[in-house]
Amino acid sequence: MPEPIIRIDSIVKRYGALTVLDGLSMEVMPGEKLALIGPSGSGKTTILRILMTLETISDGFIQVDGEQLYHMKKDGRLVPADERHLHKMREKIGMVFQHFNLFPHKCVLDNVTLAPMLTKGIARAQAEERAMELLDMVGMADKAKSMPAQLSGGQKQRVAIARALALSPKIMLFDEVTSALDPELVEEVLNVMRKLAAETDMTMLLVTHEMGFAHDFADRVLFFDRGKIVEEGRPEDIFRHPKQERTQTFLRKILAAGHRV
Amino acid sequence: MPEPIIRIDSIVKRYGALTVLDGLSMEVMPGEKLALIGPSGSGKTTILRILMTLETISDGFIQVDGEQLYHMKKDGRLVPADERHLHKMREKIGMVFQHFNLFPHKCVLDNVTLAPMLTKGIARAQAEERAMELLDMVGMADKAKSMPAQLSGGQKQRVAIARALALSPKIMLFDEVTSALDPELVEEVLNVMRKLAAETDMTMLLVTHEMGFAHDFADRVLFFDRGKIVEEGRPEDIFRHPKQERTQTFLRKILAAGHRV
Amino acid sequence: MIDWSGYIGLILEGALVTIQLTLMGSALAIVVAFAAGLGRLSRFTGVRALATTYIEFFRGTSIFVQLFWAYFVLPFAGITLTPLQAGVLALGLNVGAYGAEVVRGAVKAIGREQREACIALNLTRYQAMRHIILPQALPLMLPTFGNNAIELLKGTAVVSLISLTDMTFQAQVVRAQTGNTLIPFATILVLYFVMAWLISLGMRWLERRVSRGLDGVRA
Amino acid sequence: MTMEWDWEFVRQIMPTLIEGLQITILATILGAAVAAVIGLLFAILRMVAPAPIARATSFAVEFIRGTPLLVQLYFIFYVLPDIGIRLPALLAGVIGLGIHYGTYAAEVYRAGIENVPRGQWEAARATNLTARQTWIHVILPQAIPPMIPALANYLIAMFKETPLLSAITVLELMNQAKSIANSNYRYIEPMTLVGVFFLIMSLISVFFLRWLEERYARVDER
Amino acid sequence: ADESKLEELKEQGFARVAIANEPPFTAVGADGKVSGAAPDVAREIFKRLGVPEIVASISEYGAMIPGLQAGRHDAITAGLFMKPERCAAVAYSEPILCDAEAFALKKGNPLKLRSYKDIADNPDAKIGAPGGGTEEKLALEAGVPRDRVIVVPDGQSGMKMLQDGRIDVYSLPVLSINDLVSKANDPNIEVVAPVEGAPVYCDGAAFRKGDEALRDAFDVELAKMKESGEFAKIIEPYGFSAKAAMSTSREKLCAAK
Ligand SMILES: Nc1ncnc2c1ncn2[C@@H]1O[C@H](COP(=O)(O)OP(=O)(O)OP(=O)(O)O)[C@@H](O)[C@H]1O
Ligand SMILES: Nc1ncnc2c1ncn2[C@@H]1O[C@H](COP(=O)(O)OP(=O)(O)OP(=O)(O)O)[C@@H](O)[C@H]1O
Ligand SMILES: [Mg+2]
Ligand SMILES: [Mg+2]
Repeated sequence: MPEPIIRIDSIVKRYGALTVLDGLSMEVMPGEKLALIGPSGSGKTTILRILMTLETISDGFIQVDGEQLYHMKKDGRLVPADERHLHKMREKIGMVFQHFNLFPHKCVLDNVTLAPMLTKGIARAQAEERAMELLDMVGMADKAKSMPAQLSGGQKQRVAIARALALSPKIMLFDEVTSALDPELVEEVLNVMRKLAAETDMTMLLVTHEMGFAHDFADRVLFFDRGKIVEEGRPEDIFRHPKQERTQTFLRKILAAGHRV
Repeated sequence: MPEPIIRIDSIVKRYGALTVLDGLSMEVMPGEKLALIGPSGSGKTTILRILMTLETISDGFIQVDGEQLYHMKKDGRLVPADERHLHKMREKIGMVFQHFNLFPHKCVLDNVTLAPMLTKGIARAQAEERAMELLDMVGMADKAKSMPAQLSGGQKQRVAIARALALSPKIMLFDEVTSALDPELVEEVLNVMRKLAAETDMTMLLVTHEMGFAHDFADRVLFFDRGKIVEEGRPEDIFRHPKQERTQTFLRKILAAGHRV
Repeated sequence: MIDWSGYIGLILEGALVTIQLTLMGSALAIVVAFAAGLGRLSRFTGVRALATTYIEFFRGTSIFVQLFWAYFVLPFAGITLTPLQAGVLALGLNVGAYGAEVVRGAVKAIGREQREACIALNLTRYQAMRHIILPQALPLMLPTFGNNAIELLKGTAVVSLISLTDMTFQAQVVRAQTGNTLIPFATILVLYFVMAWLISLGMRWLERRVSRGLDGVRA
Repeated sequence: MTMEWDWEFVRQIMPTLIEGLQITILATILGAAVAAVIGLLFAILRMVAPAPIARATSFAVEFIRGTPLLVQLYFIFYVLPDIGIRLPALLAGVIGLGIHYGTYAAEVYRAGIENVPRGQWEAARATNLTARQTWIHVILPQAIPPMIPALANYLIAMFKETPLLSAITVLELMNQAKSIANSNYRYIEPMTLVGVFFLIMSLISVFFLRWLEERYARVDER
Repeated sequence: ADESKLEELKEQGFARVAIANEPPFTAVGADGKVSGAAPDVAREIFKRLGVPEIVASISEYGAMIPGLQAGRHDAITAGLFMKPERCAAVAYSEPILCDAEAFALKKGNPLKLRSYKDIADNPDAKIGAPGGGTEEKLALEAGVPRDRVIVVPDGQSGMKMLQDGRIDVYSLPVLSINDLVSKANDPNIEVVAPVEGAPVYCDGAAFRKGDEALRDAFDVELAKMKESGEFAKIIEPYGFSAKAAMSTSREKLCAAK
């Protein structure tokens, strides 16, 4: 049996007096597609941000691809990771944000090629070739020379996905990638992600409020509430027969608001 | 047969070279509940803002409750309305915004009482009594002394509804009142609006992307595209059997994105 | 009869000194503004403390005091500067301290989201600053830099108090020699205004250049 | 003559310097009051006056901001009497400071008002408030608090520019110090003390400012 | 004493002198050329000492001595009158330009002011004088309270303030006042000179303490010029009296109380 690619071991995350994650543990297998759902403030974003090393953890351990994320071995002892170690670990992980966070002063193509050229020292010609493949995949090849300000939200998000893919991470994190989009634009982004899920064996963690999409996309759904995993299982089970009351209430509210599964 | 309460007669709205509304006409009967749907940029918000006199019109006439909105009679001739006339006309109309636009420096109660006290000269005690009734109706009575910043989006929007109702307008305009909210908070606002629609005979115009809600709420649905009404009818007809191709495409996209009707 | 053309010529010589001071002072100010502004955002406490001390000190004391120190007190520490050097030093360090806050503010204004995107793309701190943050922060700084340059221009009038023969000082000389107050002062008012106006024009031009692309138009 | 620090001398000149400091503070406070009023006037003229007046005001503001206060002070004090306006030195200084900084204050007012979100104007209109009611109950209460730190900043800047008043014979801190220096041929003590005074005052005001900034940072966080 | 100072100046080819912005002690032509009695004398003597040029920088009176001490000037040639405290601070040459004190005031001398004492005695009288200058000191010593002694930044400002009625009397050396009044060309201003009871003062070139060797060399040439009459030829066109300078000495002036 293969090793998990992510192993989260009783991590704690506090902001001042507020404990957001309280001893959370979970494992993700290579190639697995995971959907994280749950009410606002339950810690879904936080867990992705911790994996992306955008936050620090207050306690616990995280192992990614066989190595400690926030710690490193030094003289045989585990010590807090330094910037170099984090830099090395980040190669394995990519993230797409709710607000795209494209670089507004660079054209679409430069947005995609910048990181490979800088972090991997790939030559421009090669980086551009690969970038065009990715832009083609997300249906944005014809906009390679546009500036982000000229794109619609859905187009921006597709570029952001291509940009994250350009570094060929083993793990991709998606945080509500459609919730800042006009309803009509949602579909084009979800299509790209469906394609991606089908075509690659990348490990993916997805935070979403689109229950229908979570259902189609995920191998496994985790339901979060107040910094804990309250329930987890296959999408069929979670959405059709939630066991926990909190899951049931949450799903009822969301569905009443007009979303279908 | 009763007179329409709103009669819009071939109005034109231009922003510089861009014509947003091009000779639009429509009528609304007293007590009617109208849903305005359509793609982004089609002019839905613009029509509400024109009714609220937040924009001016480039051409055409609007009659509200038997009087001209943007014109007035003077020496027997129609002339552009002055501020006093507009002030009088605005008494008939209330509006709730996408981003609530609560007054951040006033507590919930003061937000609701400010306008009645200032514009109608109602005494504080009376204004507060009525405000508490309204806050109670929207389920916010216990937060009367809170500041807007302490409220969730859904709570803010409920206060904004109470604020608009406090002036007892004959017509209420709602512009995407749930689209800035977290999905779970949408329901609480929609519930308030359902109750409102059922209990009062106010005329209501609602712009929304929540097709399910539009379906339940409206007596009549207008589908906008590029500043024109492309199709209108009873919700059952529009949602189940749209006649126009543009309506069909739009609904297909929206529904594919995970919204149910 | 007073030889006005000659005396106006004297004032114009002073204007040259004023321009020199403004240009050299601005150059120094820019360098220290970036050094101290980025220093305040450094990871290292020592660097932050140093930058903060510099900024608070030079914003805290008056430009007059700084000038007097540069001119009259530094020599006792064995550093004798020409009046021009003392003027450039005091003005540059003074305006640089204000500029440092502008740099810091602009860099911080390029929000958390852009920084996070850089981390997610595994850029180093230096790469993020160089390729992402500064190119976006620069257009934000320029308008305030323009104002600072005008402040510096106006500050040069103060150096007349340490006998640097700038425009204001020459106006004083002309006034003493001719007994006329209105003409020399009116002349320099106009000259200062023209210079300030040129600075604004230049800055606006620069702003247009560096922000091209951000509004959707490709540079 | 030695150039060592002489505490006895410091003790001796302290009362004179403190006298000067009082004048400096007085000039600053009066100047600030003038600036606050004139700034509002400039701001209103630029925003609501008929075009020619608004444009003339803009030009005047630009001109005043683009030229040194020192030269303006010379003008007010030495040239204005030619047209029959003879102001006492301190008053001339206060007016000079006030007008000069009024042009800065005008910008702050304008920015403060423009920073109130458009939605607030619209909400006021949707609740049928009149223009006057909108300004008094909705816009100004939101516009003013965020201005306070910026205005206070200019107050401090103004404080540091009061030495210019020595050019028009106001015996403020710097002038007293120069006078002492001139009659005793010692620059180090008086000038250093002036620096220390300024530093202390502005350190105090920096803390005060931080407090203001926190207090008024954003109304909706209260 | 540093014997090599003169050698240094010779080598660099010029001496840096501080001058005031006060005709006729100094004058600046429309071409920017510095002349006036004090710099003319200094230029000539330095030339004889083998230093071909002087570089003059205009300075406030108050800033001159600190500037000299801070090594910014090699000498002050500005009409900085000798007084005991100053003699203690710098090394003066023998006297060069002598002058008495004068008042400029409104036509007809309405307040009847003839001495500093008169000003002290009249509670309405305000005097203007340069900050840190002799006149300020004399007024304060005569008992004029501080708030009636207005520190005036420069001669032109002083005249203007007198014309505008901001001060009742403006005090400077006689020749300076005469120069100002003639430039102002104002029939409503008159001059009282010399001021009763005020001493006659003479300036000298002032050197840094420690540069006495240079000062002594300067004195030698100055004495020669006084002897030959060239001295009188330079200063008398400006209105100064050579006789006055030759009839007194540094020793006397520095000792005077
Ligand atoms: N920087 C921060 N400082 C303080 N508290 C924070 C910070 N970031 C997040 N939190 C808090 O941590 C909790 C979890 O937030 P998180 O963003 O992970 O929730 P979420 O599940 O992603 O919610 P949503 O669906 O609204 O995005 C919330 O209570 C939030 O207020
Ligand atoms: N102030 C303005 N200046 C210029 N163009 C404007 C302005 N306001 C709106 N528009 C344009 O008018 C058109 C209609 O806008 P409107 O906001 O009414 O659309 P909408 O149907 O409400 O769309 P959405 O669903 O995105 O809210 C759009 O093309 C928009 O860009
Ligand atoms: Mg989140
Ligand atoms: Mg809209």
